Amino acid sequence: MSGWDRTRMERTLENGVTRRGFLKGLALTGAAAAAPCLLLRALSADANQRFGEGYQVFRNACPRNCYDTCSIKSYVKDGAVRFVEGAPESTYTHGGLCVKGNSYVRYAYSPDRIKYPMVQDGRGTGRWKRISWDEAMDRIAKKILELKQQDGSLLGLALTKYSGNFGITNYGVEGLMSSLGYTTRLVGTPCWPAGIDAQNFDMGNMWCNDPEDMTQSRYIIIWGANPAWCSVHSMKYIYAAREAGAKIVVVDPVLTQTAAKADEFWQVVPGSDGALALGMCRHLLDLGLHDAGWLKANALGFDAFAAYLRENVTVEWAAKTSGVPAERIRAVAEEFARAKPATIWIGYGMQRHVNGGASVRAIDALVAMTGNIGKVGGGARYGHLQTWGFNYHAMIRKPPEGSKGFVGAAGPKGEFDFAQGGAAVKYTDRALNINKTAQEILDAKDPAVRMLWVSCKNVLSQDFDRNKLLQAFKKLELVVVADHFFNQTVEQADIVLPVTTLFEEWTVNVSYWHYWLSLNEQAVKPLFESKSNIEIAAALSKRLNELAPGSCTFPTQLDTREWMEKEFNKKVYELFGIQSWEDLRKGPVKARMPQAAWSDLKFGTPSKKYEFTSDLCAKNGNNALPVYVEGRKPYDKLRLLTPHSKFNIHSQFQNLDWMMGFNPAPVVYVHPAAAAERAIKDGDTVRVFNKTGEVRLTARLTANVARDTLLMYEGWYKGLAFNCQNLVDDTPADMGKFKTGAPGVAIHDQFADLVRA
Amino acid sequence: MKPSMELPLVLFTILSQTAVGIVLLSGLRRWSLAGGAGQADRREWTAAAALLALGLVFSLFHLGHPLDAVTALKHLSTSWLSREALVFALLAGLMLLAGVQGLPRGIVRLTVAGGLLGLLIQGMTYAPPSFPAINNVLPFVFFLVSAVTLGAGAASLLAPEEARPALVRVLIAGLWAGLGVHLAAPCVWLSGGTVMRLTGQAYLASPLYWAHIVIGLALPLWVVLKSRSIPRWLPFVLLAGALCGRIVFYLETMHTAANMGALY
Amino acid sequence: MSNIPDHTGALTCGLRDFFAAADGRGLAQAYARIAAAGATPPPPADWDETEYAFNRLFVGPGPLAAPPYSSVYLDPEPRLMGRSTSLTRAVLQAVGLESTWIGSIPDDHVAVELDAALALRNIAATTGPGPGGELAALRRYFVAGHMARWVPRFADRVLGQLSLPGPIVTATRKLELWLEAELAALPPDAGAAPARDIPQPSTGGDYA
Amino acid sequence: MAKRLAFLVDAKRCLGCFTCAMACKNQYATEPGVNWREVYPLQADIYPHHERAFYSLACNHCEKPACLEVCPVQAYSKREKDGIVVHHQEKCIGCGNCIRSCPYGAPRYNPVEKRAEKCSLCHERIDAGLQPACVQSCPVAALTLIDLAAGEPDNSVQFPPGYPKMPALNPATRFRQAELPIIHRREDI
Repeated sequence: MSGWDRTRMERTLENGVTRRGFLKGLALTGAAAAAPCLLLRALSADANQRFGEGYQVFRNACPRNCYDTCSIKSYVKDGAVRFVEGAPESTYTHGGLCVKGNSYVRYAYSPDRIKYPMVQDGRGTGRWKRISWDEAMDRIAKKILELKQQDGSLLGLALTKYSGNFGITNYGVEGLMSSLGYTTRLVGTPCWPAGIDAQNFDMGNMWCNDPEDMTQSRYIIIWGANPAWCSVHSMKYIYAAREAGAKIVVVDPVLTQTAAKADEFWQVVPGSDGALALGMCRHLLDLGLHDAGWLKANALGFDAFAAYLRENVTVEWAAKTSGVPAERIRAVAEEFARAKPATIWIGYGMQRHVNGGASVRAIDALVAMTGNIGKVGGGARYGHLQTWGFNYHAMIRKPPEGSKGFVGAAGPKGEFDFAQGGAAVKYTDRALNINKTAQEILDAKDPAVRMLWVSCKNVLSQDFDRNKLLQAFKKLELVVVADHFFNQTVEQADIVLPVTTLFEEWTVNVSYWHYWLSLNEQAVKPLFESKSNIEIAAALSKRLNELAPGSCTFPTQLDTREWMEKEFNKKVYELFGIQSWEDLRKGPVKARMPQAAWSDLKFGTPSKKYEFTSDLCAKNGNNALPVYVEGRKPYDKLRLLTPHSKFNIHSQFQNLDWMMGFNPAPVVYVHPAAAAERAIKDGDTVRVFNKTGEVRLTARLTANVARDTLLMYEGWYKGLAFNCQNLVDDTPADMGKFKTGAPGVAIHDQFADLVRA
Repeated sequence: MKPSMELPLVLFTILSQTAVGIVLLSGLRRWSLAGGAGQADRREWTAAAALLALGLVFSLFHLGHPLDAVTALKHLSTSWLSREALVFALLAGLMLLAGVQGLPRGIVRLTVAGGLLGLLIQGMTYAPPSFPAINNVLPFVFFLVSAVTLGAGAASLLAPEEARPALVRVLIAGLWAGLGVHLAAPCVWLSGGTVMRLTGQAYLASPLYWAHIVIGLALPLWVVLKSRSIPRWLPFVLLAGALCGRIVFYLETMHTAANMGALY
Repeated sequence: MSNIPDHTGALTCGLRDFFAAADGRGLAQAYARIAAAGATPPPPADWDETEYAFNRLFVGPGPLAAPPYSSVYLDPEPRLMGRSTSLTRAVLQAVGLESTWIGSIPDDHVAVELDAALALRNIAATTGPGPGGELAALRRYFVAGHMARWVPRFADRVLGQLSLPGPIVTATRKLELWLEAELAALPPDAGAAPARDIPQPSTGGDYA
Repeated sequence: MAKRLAFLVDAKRCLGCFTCAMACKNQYATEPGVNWREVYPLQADIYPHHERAFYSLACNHCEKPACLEVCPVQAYSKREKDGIVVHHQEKCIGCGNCIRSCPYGAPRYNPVEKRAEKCSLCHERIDAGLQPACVQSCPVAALTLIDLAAGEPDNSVQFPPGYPKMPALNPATRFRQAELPIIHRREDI
């Protein structure tokens, strides 16, 4: 092979300067000779500049359902993202992402991405045909019009969407539905609704302090949360507090990574958190360590609560119920009351129980009675939506003239339903409980749910009672799924639409935890034929209006950057202290809010006070007081917990080969004693089963779980059938309907047994 | 650290050690004897050169980029592997030269000394700190045993008739020594640190280890002791046994990195 | 078919259209073009099965059985928009061309590369090897140093699949033969050795 | 004065979150399964709680690197100015000698390139005044870059349990050891 050297040629080609020098004057000969070529064209004039030597840097934001909502800097070269970093401008993200965020390049450029609109000839058959966007939209539009004609309304069209992408413009999916008329919505949230309601009853809203103020806490109890895995960027504040002398206590059924970093860990009986908190309250009451002055000025109904404690609660009872020694309950309660400020981080895990809302209220009460609400470094931290004051331009859409819908009371459609309120309307959307998706689809009548639009959600991986879901899907005439990867839901779709990743669209992101605002710029062209959710909405609207003018009010053409701009308003600019969204190109900004939630102590409750006695709570079917509510009775031998892993967010990320490299397969953690009773050894394949279904996976023996508890992390592994939702039924939690439209779900009140497989 | 059989290296070390063994025994014999070299003597040396050359070719197959093999000579200052490559390449040349030229005394002595040096260097190449069990003189001892036993076996097919009785004695001594070393080593490792202990356990649990002990050492010893000769098929049995032993050496010797996060 | 270079470019175009096809109709039309360029088995009556299999192999939506991108075979890791994508783009840019799919479909899709090979051949025919043999060297690099390194592996991966419909087998075999012919058609000597005269980029870090 | 750059692995702070290992892959797009940085869980005889304490390890940039010494093609160099051991992959012929010889398993075999590769402490980033990708991304400063020429870090050790003790190589990595919380397990069972 004389005459040339591959390596040298490649190096020449990779360098813009040498490449241009290489062919000198000949460079444009190609254009003339390219006559028969179909996929090539003459280079546009600026191409050599675009093909620059350095990196272009773009601002992105992680849109996943995560506390941290990281601000990202993306480095682009040759039109492709080469690597990402955390934005150093955010003191929260602090220049670093997490294991998931660092896999984004792999995510966007995975050969497994869905590339084109495709149609499946028979769900689950794998007989896919590629279709054009026009054809896809045509098929979908015709089905929608058919439903409307046959049913007289569009209630036969259901939308299920949750947390796959929290970029604000992605609420255009809801916007699309609204601009079609009145549809059926799977409402609520499987995530955190019981706690949201609890905090609303107690304080009038869910509003947590700035997590960065934990550095000033003197005492931190992390209760049912695992930030070491699920909010890695919060850990530095907890460490800082600890180094400044604060004590860190972790309450959890599992010896989590967060527990391993604490001063003290309590392994608690799942679902007994309310009893434990009330036991601490009772002890403080007995010692007079409650903040009587604060309570008098800012609370309603403390006397009734005190009376309840005296009559119904003892520390010994709390110890017996929760499994935590009475002596520790007393000691930590006293330490907590004496340390000022002291805070409790209330995790979402601990409210995924039939008594989850009641437990959150009991913990809120403990924080409130020690006077820690409204203080920097204090607070009952759960989450907040204070920074979410966008226009929801993409979401808020008018129905077409003459649309018919559901007649009946309209509730909120989830915690992010910012379209709520306004003038009374004749019709509304039909609300079905997202946490009972399968049963609701099976039961829906007049009209039946005939078409399902799935967006930002992997129904068959994440919704409960998978077997029942498969039955429910059989009732559907058309299933449209918009997604990035070929997951279990796409397998059962009729039409799949490829969606852009964060690098390929404009949007804007905020967190439900920290106070930062991040711009998400389009860094690269959409790969293949992917479109953003709002572009999909526009394309469908275009076809609908061609077929039936006026049938959809969604614009038929749009620019994702313009739509991002339209989400901003004066209040957002003021809150974040910026003149224009363009300022965000210099980096994320933080809301100019007091660090402490409720710092003015003007609560959002009917009484404007902290309500130990909440009539609103009573009116919504619960107790007025934060009393103890019994947990779910076991229906099998062992408790089953299915929380978040560090390698994924729900069904996202774990499927990537890089992630599979670090975490190749799911496991179930079993206590050695429980394993011994069943002759199970570490590494054995086991079958975990209950009344809902079964899964097969590898057993790992660990004393990190109690002997009556099984632990497996949820997630979607590429090529593996594993799905923990085979074992999780749809039993509701006690609260959630008030603010999110549907009660939560008792994900951690599940039971199962296992045998060697 | 995923251990592998390293088949090209197995073949290279075994063949090169056989070649060195052949010339060592022949050279030592010539050292003590006067007189010219016969056809059989010369045949021995050219065969050794051929075996070594074959081994060197095999060794290329373990490189990711065999065409760049010559650059392996670049680091003679500290790399035992560079030295090994150089010495064995030179040895192949010397063996051939000696064979062609009728075993001139100077070249024979140089080759014998070079062969011993080669074994020593090879032993050093395979004694890095990452393998605590063999981070010592053992690789050299193993290789010397291979050289002597395989060399004596191979020589029995090639050497002149008068050299046979000496070869029998050498083989018996080599096999006794080999049995002793190879049986003792894993047992000694069992009382060492964690990685050494794991290595010992892995050896003793490996069928190939026992195949080496039986096929490569004990059985040949019994045959030779019983018959006081080296049957023509025995060298091939020796070779098969040695190959098993060398695979164990590459496959089962534990690397420190395989135990990261555990006690050492 | 023997190793006769595809003088008219008809086979190249047919193969390009086949691997770029969006649906069964496109596959059928491309197959007809391939057939026109040389004998092929008769086309199937129904293209559905071919289309399903084509999508399983090259399109999706599931993980691809044989991704048609060079970066998957040549780069240190199988991913899209890798180094090979940039290199193919650079070859095109060197002769003043770019993919009409630029930025959305990786430039190293087999169809784009077939088109690029066609363009390079046409340039060689009309412009010659270039004053210092640069164009010839570029073409030799692209065909022998790039396509020849991955197309056979791609073809193996396709042909290694079970129960492949006939047209895909035919097209893939034709692709292998096309490569052989194209390699054989390269000038016997690439002329001067331009590689030595190419100014080399500095090897410094990528950090501005 | 010449620096001696090193990783300080603070197991007391480390969450075992794998961010560092993935940040390395993000920066260098290493092949699936070829990881220059690994996060090793400590076994029960070192830390009693299963998968709750870790050492995040890449190359230790030894004072006397085994890889550099044994490499037959001089593909390794140790930078005078800061002690970073750099692997020059273009020189590597894939003999695997470094992989066999490094007691810490830092060099890895890339089956596609058929050459070894390893952490070169992001030396281009260092030269540009940046932190290594892994260090920059660690959310809790459990992995930091230190200069041993400026003195040993407080409360640190060179050879903690779970890490091969190789004084002759004098690896630069320093460790702080994990701590145990007070644990109250359930009393009801």
